[in-house]
Amino acid sequence: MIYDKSSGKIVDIIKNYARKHSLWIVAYGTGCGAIELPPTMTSRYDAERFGIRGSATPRQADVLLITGYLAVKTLKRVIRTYEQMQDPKYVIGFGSCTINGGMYWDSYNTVKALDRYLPVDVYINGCMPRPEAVISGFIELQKLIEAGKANGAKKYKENLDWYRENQRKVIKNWKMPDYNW
Amino acid sequence: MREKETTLYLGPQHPGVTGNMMVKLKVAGDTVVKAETHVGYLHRAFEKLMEQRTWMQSFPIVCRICVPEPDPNEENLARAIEEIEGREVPERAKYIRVMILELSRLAAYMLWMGGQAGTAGLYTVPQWSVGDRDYIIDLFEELTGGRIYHMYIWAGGVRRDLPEGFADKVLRTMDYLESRLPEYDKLFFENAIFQKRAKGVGIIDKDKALEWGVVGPPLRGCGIKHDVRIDEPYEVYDKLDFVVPTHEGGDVWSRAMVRRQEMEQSISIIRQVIDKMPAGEYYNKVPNPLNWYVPEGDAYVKTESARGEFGYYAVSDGGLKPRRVHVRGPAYVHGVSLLEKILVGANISDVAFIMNSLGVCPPEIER
Amino acid sequence: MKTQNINIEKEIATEIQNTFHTAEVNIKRNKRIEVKLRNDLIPPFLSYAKNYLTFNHLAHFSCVDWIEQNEFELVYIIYSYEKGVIVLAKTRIDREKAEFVTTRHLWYQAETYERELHEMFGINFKGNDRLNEFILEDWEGIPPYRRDFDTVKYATDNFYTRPGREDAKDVRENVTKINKEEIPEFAKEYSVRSLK
Amino acid sequence: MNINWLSVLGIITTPIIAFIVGVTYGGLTRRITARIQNRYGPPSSQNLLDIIKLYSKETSIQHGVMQHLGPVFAITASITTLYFIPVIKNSVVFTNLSFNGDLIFLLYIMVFGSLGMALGAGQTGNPNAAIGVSRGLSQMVGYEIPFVLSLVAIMTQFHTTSLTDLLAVQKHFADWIIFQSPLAFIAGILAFLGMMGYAPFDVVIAPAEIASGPPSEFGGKYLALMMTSRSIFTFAKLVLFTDIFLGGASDFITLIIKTFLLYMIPVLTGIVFPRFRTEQSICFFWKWPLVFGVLAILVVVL
Repeated sequence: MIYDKSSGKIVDIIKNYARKHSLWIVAYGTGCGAIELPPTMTSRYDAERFGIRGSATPRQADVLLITGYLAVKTLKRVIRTYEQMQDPKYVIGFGSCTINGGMYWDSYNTVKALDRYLPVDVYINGCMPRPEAVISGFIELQKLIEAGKANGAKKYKENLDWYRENQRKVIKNWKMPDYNW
Repeated sequence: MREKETTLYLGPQHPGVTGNMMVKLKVAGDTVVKAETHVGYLHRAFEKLMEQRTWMQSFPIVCRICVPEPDPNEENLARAIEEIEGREVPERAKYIRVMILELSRLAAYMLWMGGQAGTAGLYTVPQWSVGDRDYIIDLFEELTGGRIYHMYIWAGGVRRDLPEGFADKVLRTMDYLESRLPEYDKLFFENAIFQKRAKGVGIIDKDKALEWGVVGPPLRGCGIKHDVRIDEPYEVYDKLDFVVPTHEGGDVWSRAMVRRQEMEQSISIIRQVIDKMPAGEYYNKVPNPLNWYVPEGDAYVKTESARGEFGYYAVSDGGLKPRRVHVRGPAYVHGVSLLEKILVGANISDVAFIMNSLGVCPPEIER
Repeated sequence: MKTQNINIEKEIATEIQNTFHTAEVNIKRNKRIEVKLRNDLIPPFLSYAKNYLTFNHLAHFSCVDWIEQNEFELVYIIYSYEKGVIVLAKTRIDREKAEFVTTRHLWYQAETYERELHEMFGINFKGNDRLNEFILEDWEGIPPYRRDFDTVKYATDNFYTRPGREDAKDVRENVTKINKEEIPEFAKEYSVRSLK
Repeated sequence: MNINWLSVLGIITTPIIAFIVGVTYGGLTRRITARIQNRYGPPSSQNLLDIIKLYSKETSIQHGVMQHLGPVFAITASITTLYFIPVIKNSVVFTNLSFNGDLIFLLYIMVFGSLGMALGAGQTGNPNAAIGVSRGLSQMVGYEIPFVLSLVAIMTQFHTTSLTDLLAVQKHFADWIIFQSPLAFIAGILAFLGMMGYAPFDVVIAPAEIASGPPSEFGGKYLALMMTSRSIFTFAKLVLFTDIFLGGASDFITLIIKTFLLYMIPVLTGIVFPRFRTEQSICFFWKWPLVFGVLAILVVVL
């Protein structure tokens, strides 16, 4: 590397600043929380002020917003979507049902604790969380990014076996490509 | 010459689909040859969960069946219980229920307008209409305490009375929304390119519409005047003065026009309701919710939601908990069998556009 | 319920009774007629109702599990836009060997309802060739909407439940009782954060 | 060897200026759009931050050589296009490489970037990208024809194929080609709307239909390169149209004012119109812009 230590630090600061102020959400409304995203993104709450905007495909996105309960069928797609995203990537769990199952605690088709299957960086609680809560969750994520603590993707890579074991326990027919990046 | 067919997956992760579902398309060139809908990504087994909970505990569950418009669900479950029990509802509660239902219809239409314009690529309309929808959401919040899920309509009435000065606020909001409608007309409904795209697209055959189980605005967009509010008036709809707009053509454009005109009707209904609302109790005395046995029997009740007939078939075995509550969402037919039929022959640019005009809402398909 | 004008309902009920002698017809209230039929009479009844009595809208098709009698009750809810009346056509089938015939040829959308009931109750509709996976994915075991399927047990067996939900009566108190076993160190973050 | 150091300076600084101006225009556009949409909007530096973030992302997807080369082609084409356009009138530094016949050369080189992108997107194997590419190419056929007609009309009228000569013709306000040849301007500006890819002609990226089209498999650095190229290319096109129709600019302030006003035409159109279908878009270009282009030539010839 041609940088010395101090210039490397400056580059890091610029990088983190840009990452913090440009969070692209992958457009995947996985649950009923997706209904509070239009108000968050549009004229009343205007999340674009913070550099938050949607992106059409997972390849371009930074943030995977799990908007609510995950049915087993969706979990498989969500894992695939998450693995297609490029580092650095973050996961936000949105709503009580991602934390402990919420009101679907006894449903046979929804997973109860999201962080067993995907590395969650920030949880937003509530059913449903208000747009203000969503924005505050994003600001929390921005703080973590600035401090360099939003390292869910790293955690996922290091403990892939544990996550895979949990995922395979729920998803019966596992036909997925390897995660090797 | 036969063009090469490719398979295109629209969803579940796709910005165009409404909610979380997938349409598997076989495409030749730009034309859809075969469409197959795949649902189940939002299945939470509500009907099973209701069998585990008491009748009153089911209210927080049913409103989550349809996210853009939860109130018809509460209304249906409440009316189902009332019909099985033969319970009467005070007059004031009926008026309040109609007001809530119409407000939620209006909110759902605002959201639909955003979605329809968004799939057409006009991103200014969603910004405006979803912002305006928030005025209605604020009313809900003041009345019920929740922005999206209200759990407001209960068997035997409604949960609380209107707060002081609420009626004035509703009227003011209605005035504001009415003043906004001409701007939406200018920007969206009278837009030459929108008309060009919407006319003649996604046509539902008028002769087949009834047999295919088409309901709501898509049915009225075929020129068939059927609406649960006039066919089988519930609550106080028979005492109110409103027309049910219809439009010939059966395409995306006529569905849009039907909804546009219904927005005006909803505003007028809300004004009438506030004008005519009697004083009195807002609920009848009900048993202890934890010890509420509903007598044996069954009932099919239906409500006109923003997407069409919303039906509940509820069966009680005389116990604390429902024996079975089976939900018939309007999107159940629109989103699966109808969509598969009318997408054939459509241009791939129009797939999301047509889906939006039918008001497909996946959570009520799989529940 | 108040006494209401039920002339048209009486007419329809008499007509049905005259055509299907074994049917048990009763008027539940205005605009609701209940018809109980032997299960082999359901297809002729539905096609008769659709073609002669103008009941051309299949509003709903449901199934109720009467496990005590070891029977499924199938309920066709059909509506006539002309007459404004709903008929609930009910029949019972055996629960162990759950089989019925399709009505897809009468109403195209019946296919969707049949797919759901096949998946959720395990009823086999003869003549419907599209009874494939609909809502669930890779489901094994008994169909979930049958009453002998225990969803609470399935959920606790198959999914990790975060501690604090064992007793839903006082969640606040229970949330503080964190179960520390079997959670690896890096995954503890959210289990422990709630304590602070 | 006699090296003109001022020209070298121009060659080094032009892409940088183009990038900065293009990115800022992008950010300003988002802000202006936001204001029309009743909201506050992101800061003007938002596009720059987005690009920096995308450059700092890891890139781990490999679909083949063309995927790498696609964005590189695009950025090469943008910078090359820029080099053959005199940015500032009569300036030694910013005349760059313009030569006699550069208009014809520009017609070719402007297409090169899209073709490179098409090859790159085609390699990714994503059906949405393939559909987006085919849409892009067919729409390009649509708007290139009126554009060429408009340029041919101007070339015939002024008997030159050099941008520098065209700039020399437009000495005073009244001499601007927009006034001398309004029909050609109308054809040109309608083609320009298609070139910029804002609504109603955004069929290529159409998120609700084909999930952002050609770039749908491109993330991180690829996308950053594409956004950079897009910023530079936007500026290049704006300068080109300013040079041809609006009399060019003799200093940077005039340049900024003229290009910004020109840029607002597609942006503001995009805010109030929905998207055409692909075939409707092509039909549009082959109707009125084509008529105006042919008329412009007829007027000149007769």
